[in-house]
Amino acid sequence: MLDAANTTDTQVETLLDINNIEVIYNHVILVLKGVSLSVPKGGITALLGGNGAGKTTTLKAVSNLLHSERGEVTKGSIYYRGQKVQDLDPAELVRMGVIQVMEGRHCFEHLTVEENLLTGFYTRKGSRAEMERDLEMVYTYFPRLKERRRSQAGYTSGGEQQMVAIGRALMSRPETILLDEPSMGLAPQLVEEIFEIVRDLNEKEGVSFLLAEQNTNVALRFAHYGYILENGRVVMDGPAAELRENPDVKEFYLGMSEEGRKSFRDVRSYRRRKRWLS
Amino acid sequence: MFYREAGDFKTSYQEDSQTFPIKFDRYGFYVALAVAFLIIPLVINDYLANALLLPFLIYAIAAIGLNILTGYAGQVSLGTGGFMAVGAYAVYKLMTAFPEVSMFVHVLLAGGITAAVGVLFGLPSLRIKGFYLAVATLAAQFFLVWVFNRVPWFYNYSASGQISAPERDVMGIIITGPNAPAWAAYLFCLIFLTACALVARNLTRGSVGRTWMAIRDMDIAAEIIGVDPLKAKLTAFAVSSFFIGISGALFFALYLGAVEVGEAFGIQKSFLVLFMVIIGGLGSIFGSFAGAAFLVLLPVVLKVFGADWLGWPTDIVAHLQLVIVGALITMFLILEPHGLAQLWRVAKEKLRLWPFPY
Amino acid sequence: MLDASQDGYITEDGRRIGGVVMEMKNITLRFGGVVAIKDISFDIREGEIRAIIGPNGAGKSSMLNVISGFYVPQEGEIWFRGERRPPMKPYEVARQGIARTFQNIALFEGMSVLDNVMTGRLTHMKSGLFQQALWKGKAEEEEVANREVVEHIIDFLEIQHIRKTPVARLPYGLKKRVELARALAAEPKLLLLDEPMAGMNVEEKEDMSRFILDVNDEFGTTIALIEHDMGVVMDLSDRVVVMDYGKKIGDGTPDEVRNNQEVIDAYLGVSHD
Amino acid sequence: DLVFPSLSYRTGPFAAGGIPFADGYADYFTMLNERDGGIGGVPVRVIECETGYNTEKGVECYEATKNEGSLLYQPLSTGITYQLIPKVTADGIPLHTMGYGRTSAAYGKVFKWVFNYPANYWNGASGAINHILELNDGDIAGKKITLLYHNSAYGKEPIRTLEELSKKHGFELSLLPVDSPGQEQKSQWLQIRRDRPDYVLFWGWGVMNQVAIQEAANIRFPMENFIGIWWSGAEPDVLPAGEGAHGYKALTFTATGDDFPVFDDIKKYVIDAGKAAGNGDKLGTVQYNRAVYAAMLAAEAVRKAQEIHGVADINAAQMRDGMEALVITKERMAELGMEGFGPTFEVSCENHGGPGLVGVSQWDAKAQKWNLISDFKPTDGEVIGALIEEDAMAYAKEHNIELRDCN
Amino acid sequence: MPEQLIFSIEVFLNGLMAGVLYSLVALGFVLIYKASGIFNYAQGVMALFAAMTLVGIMDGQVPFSHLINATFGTDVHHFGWQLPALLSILLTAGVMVLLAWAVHHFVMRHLVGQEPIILFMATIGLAYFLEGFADLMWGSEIKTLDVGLPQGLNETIDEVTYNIFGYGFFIDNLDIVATVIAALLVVALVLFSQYTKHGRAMRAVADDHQAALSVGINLDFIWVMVWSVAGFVALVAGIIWGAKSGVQFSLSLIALKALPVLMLGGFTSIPGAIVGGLIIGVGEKLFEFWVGPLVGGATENWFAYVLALIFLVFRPQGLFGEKIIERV
Ligand SMILES: Nc1ncnc2c1ncn2[C@@H]1O[C@H](COP(=O)(O)OP(=O)(O)OP(=O)(O)O)[C@@H](O)[C@H]1O
Ligand SMILES: Nc1ncnc2c1ncn2[C@@H]1O[C@H](COP(=O)(O)OP(=O)(O)OP(=O)(O)O)[C@@H](O)[C@H]1O
Ligand SMILES: CC(C)C[C@H](N)C(=O)O
Ligand SMILES: [Mg+2]
Ligand SMILES: [Mg+2]
Repeated sequence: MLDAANTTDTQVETLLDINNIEVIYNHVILVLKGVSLSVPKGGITALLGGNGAGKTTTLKAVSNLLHSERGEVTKGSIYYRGQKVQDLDPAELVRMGVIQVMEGRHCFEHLTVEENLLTGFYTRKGSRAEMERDLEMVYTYFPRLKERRRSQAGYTSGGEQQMVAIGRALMSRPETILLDEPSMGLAPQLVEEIFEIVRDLNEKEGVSFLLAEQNTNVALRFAHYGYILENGRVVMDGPAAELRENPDVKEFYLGMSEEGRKSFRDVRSYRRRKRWLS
Repeated sequence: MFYREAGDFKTSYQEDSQTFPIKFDRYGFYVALAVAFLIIPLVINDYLANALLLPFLIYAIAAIGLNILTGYAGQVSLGTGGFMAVGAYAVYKLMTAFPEVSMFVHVLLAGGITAAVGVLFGLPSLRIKGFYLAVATLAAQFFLVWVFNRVPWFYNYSASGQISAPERDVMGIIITGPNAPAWAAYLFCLIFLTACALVARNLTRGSVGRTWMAIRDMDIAAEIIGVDPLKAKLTAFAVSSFFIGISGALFFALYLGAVEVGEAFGIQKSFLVLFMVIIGGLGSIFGSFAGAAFLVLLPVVLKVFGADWLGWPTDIVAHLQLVIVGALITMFLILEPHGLAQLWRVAKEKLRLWPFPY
Repeated sequence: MLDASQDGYITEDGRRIGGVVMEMKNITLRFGGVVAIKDISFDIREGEIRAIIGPNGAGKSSMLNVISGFYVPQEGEIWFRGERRPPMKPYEVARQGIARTFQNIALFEGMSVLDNVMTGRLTHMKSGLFQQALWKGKAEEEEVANREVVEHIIDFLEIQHIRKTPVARLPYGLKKRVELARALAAEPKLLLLDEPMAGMNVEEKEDMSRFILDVNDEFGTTIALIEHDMGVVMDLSDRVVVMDYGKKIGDGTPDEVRNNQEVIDAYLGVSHD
Repeated sequence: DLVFPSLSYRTGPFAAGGIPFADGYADYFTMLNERDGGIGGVPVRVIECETGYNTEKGVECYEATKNEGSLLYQPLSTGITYQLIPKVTADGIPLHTMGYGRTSAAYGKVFKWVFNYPANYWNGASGAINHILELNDGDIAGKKITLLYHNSAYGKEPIRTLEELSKKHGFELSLLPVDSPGQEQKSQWLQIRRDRPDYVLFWGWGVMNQVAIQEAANIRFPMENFIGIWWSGAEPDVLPAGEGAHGYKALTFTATGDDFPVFDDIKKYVIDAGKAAGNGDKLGTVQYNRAVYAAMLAAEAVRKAQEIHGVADINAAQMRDGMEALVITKERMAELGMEGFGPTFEVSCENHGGPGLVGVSQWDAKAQKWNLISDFKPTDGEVIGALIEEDAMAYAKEHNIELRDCN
Repeated sequence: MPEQLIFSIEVFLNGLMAGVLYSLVALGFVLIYKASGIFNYAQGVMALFAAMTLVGIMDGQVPFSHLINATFGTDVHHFGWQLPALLSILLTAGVMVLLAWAVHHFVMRHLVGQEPIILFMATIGLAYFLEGFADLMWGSEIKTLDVGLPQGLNETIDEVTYNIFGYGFFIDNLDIVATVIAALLVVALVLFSQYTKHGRAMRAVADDHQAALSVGINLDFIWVMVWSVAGFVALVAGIIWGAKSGVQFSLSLIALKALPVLMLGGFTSIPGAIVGGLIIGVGEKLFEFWVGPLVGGATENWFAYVLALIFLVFRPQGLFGEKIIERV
């Protein structure tokens, strides 16, 4: 839908705009130290960074799920379509078209796969027929789920649960999906599969994505634009293609050295970690 | 900076695992001990002892006991009242059967007997978990109370089924019965409390404590890395019941002096002690003290304030007291679900950072 | 296939791999109607790094659970160090010298890093309840002695700075490392790792790989590992078992497996190199 | 002033009985203050302390009030009584447990500071049996009598006497405990249906009373064969069962109704003056009246003490002497505006329990009032006396108490 | 037919009826537990509060009159009206919704995501509060509740069984009414939770708060709804128990009767609450009837718990509870 090249184009409408936010957990733990980023309409924006960099926290700050974890946005602002969304509750955001797929899948274990999907329809006013139609739509993207529609989600495999989580989000007919680590714990071919579906959704349904990923390799292959987060700060950003070529990114996030990918066996001594900021 | 731990270096692992690794805390502890053992006995009177201090000391022992089971080993129990009853009846039988033996021995034995009973009722914990276990311990609660009410042997065939504590002494100093001086009863309980707290602290900082916490935090993983769940849970039940038995024995013999089992050791008691543990802080020995102090003091303070100072009718005060205690409890849980102990920890953390936030 | 003679083989980088430590024979595991493992046999040799791969739901974790005694297979035999293992409780298995990490981190969230790692030493601590209650004699000595071992591991995994931090507050990657530390603290003969690198970035994976190799090198620990990152699997492991839908579809050196068409179809999608 | 702590319970499971009693107790003293300026010119001060019928709170109340110059405790709970007996003995403050508490406390040689006149639970048990004997012309051999009781110290008190009496009179006694609070009594009443006892004796308190009477009505147990102790025979117990409760009997040691001059005074000086302790609507009900009676006995003991010691503002020890010398005559009752309200009796050094005269009252559902159907009659002193002595001596032995010399 | 058998049948039937009453209380627990993982100990006190409010409204009592009189020296007690039962019940239901909202807004909302035991303790705190509050509001005297439910021996059953067995069975009319009401309530609740959008959302919330939030389920709404429904169930329980034993403090203790029922049936199962109630009702009555006299009686308090305990040893999640998914 959107070309990686013209993400910088100012023509494109900005959906989500995060300005210099600070997030504190439990009144004492400062996690985000001023993060700014924006998500254009129709794009796949990747949020990259190591463990604990603050990716999940950023997504939760947007979807307003921080509260239930005793977290708080203490500075900065978040706009969606020009509207300030910090004080809305998550349900209102879903109604505005922003939905989060949480890290670690979070299915409703005791509900069946289909019931899980139907919960995604909760905020919609639509009719029964519409609901059936959307359900079919999800099943066409994830045929595997159709086979397992009657089984309890708690007993499905990791990949299937990831599909349920994404499918459930689709049921709300979102404009933007905040996708948190979809590849975690999935087998390589499933990772490809899920990302293909993400691309499909982006291209065919016009869904915008803000994608948090560890798996930089895959993420940069599918995203249009990327931000790299470290220690609660954005340390680098740029179109995905450019990031892929950046030597630092190559070394630290893609595991490549000048001679191409090097073996994990050959990393003989722990490298002094190089940090842009810390 | 008022509270410091920086610059307080340890040079050996012994030092690092001691009870109060931080100097400031250690001195605080010595001061508290000195006040408790040397100063309070001089100023104590009947009211202080019977309305505040004895219940505080005794409940603190029970709270430590329950905290071991619930806070450290993660097994929620609502059977505390029943186990206290075991301690009370055990000490009663011992006191009346062997009047010449020292009360120290009786109370310890009562703890031991309770531990055995505790282990018995702890057996289902192998299969039953979480809330189901909590409710299952109620079976112990109700069954034990019924047994003590039902079997005349336990109350020495007295007409009413009540038991009352005869006068007994420790090295010539009377500590039970109405003629026991307040300071003697107080010191007797204090010694037990101090010993219990130290034992609890020793157990929880070593490998036994770690098996308990491992079971609490994730029992499956604990078993897979080598914790025998049977042993871990049963030792927790045993140690916990041992303390609770001691507290039950003291509760009967030193504090109330006469006891009717359903009334004194009913389900309300189980809740009360659980409250102390939770308000104080699960998994914290200091919390057990704080929780016991809070819940012993609060009603008395409210009553003195409402009825004696404001002169309100007693029923309104009693109702208001329920309202306030209920509200305070929920408020506490909302403000700090991890209890007074956590509040204290956070305060220390803030002090340590002060004046630089974050 | 490698020469799987009775007394092992020499790897490409010159490590000596010994005889069979653990052998699974015809294991079948069912949950109600679901067959999680179907008649699988394979072995693990002394000192080797053995990978288990396969699509999600293939039964890999279940296999580790069988090895660590958490699941009891309906059929099959388990041979450990030349003896057939009778049915055992998980903690008995742990005491035989098998330690592991978990797919979804299973740390004790309420405890500090140090205490978590110390729990790994439980199988080595013997002092009784009474000694501990009084904190006298054996209890204290033991605590100190084991603490030294643990500190060594903490140094080794570079987690000194978070020693006293409650694990609940740690970021994911560090948690994984603490879990490894806990498993290492047991000084196991066989170490089972379930997706040790899931959710890590390359840099962290490199570190983790380093640790795993060093454990293997320094302590001679035999390692069985489940991992989805093919780069890691191919680089680290000596031999690989591939599972799909509970069945074994491949077993051999990384190169053999990587070129096995069935494995490519079921798991890799494209051939990785 | 003269301090009377009132350990009351206006909350908790037994508030229904606790409230009217606390009201009556306080109102009588208020009336004395208003009308006579106190007793012997010294004003009375009532300190109310809420126990909720809970023993721990009872102890706390006792400790909190005992240094206020308290003259007398009436905890209105057998449970609290047991805690207080040793304490008052040590502190030298008298305890009056009127119609409840430890029965053997009547043995003054052992229980110097405890009084339970004018009647106790064993008198109650015997009184009930006497009533049944009367109904059956003195022969109840082979009759089945069931005791339905609150499963606590209180409910268990009569068992010992009933066992003795069943030996003596040859009736068959069966025991049916009900656990506190006693809202569920279905099984017990089904058992009664099966066993068809001739009489059911009843020791209940709180909600248990009401439920028992309702259940008895439900299974159509003949109400006139259902006899409760005095704590199980008040208006809130019978009213809910409506017509069904008609004919239910309860023992009593006080008269019923508000047809006594003393109540006019209370109305005039207290309730109409807006000085009532409660709503003022309990006057004339069974428990209120009984509390007035208790307060009256206390006031009389004060007078006696003032007389003996020649001081107006007496202390607790003097109060005790007054209680031990208490004489309630017909004339005195009439002077107090309570003629025939309770039995006449004398207290002595040996006997702290009074004569144990017990009457029977019956509920008239149509008129919604209790009627006294049998006068205050003596009970089986022979059996009871022996039991009391036995139990008291056992207590004395267990607690190393030396018998007082009463001569 | 042998007499003993007939007695047993009678006890059995009465046990069933008693069981239904337990179930009614247990239902309220299940609802809240299912939707929020909160083990609501206050359910019993809610029944007390509901019943007291109902009586208060019916009799036109001035709320907080005692407090008002004590502070202002006034002497108000009654408005002097007597409202019809049905209207009063509706008004009380309204009050219960208000209560649900308040409980959620002031307490539970702030505790989202805490451990179950913390939530449990919070509800005990709530129980204390509510008990004191109810007493302040309506006074702690015992009150009679009469909304016109029939009570006492059912003549028809008595007669019919007399003709068949030569012994008339005793079945309380009130129990029959309670059974019918409970049955209706259960059917309605099951339909609601399985087949409606909000029912599904409720179950989703039970599984995972965060995820429910993330799909846009308004937790506040769901919880207020659930507490309201539980409040309504409490009202029904309060009416029936209140008619049986008067409206007074001990009503709150019926919570303790519901706990073993829950254990047995499983905390999350509506049918479980019913079946658990029946098993316990019958079990404890038969046990008390036949074994009670041999061991001295008053066994009902513990029998239910011990029975439940034995069941749990074999089925740790209760009869109908959702299987505990244990994986590593
Ligand atoms: N509820 C919480 N309370 C306290 N600290 C928290 C909480 N949640 C996250 N943190 C801390 O905030 C930091 C950032 O966490 P976050 O989950 O946003 O990282 P992430 O980039 O998503 O990492 P990962 O790749 O591991 O998911 C971490 O240090 C983490 O420990
Ligand atoms: N305790 C259990 N009860 C029922 N079914 C189970 C249980 N544990 C595992 N299974 C089933 O067994 C199969 C294998 O699961 P397993 O967790 O071993 O897969 P895996 O290979 O580790 O997958 P992943 O890579 O996603 O972790 C799955 O279908 C799973 O649903
Ligand atoms: C009014 C009472 C004193 C009766 C009470 N049940 C008792 O404890 O004896
Ligand atoms: Mg994350
Ligand atoms: Mg797995």
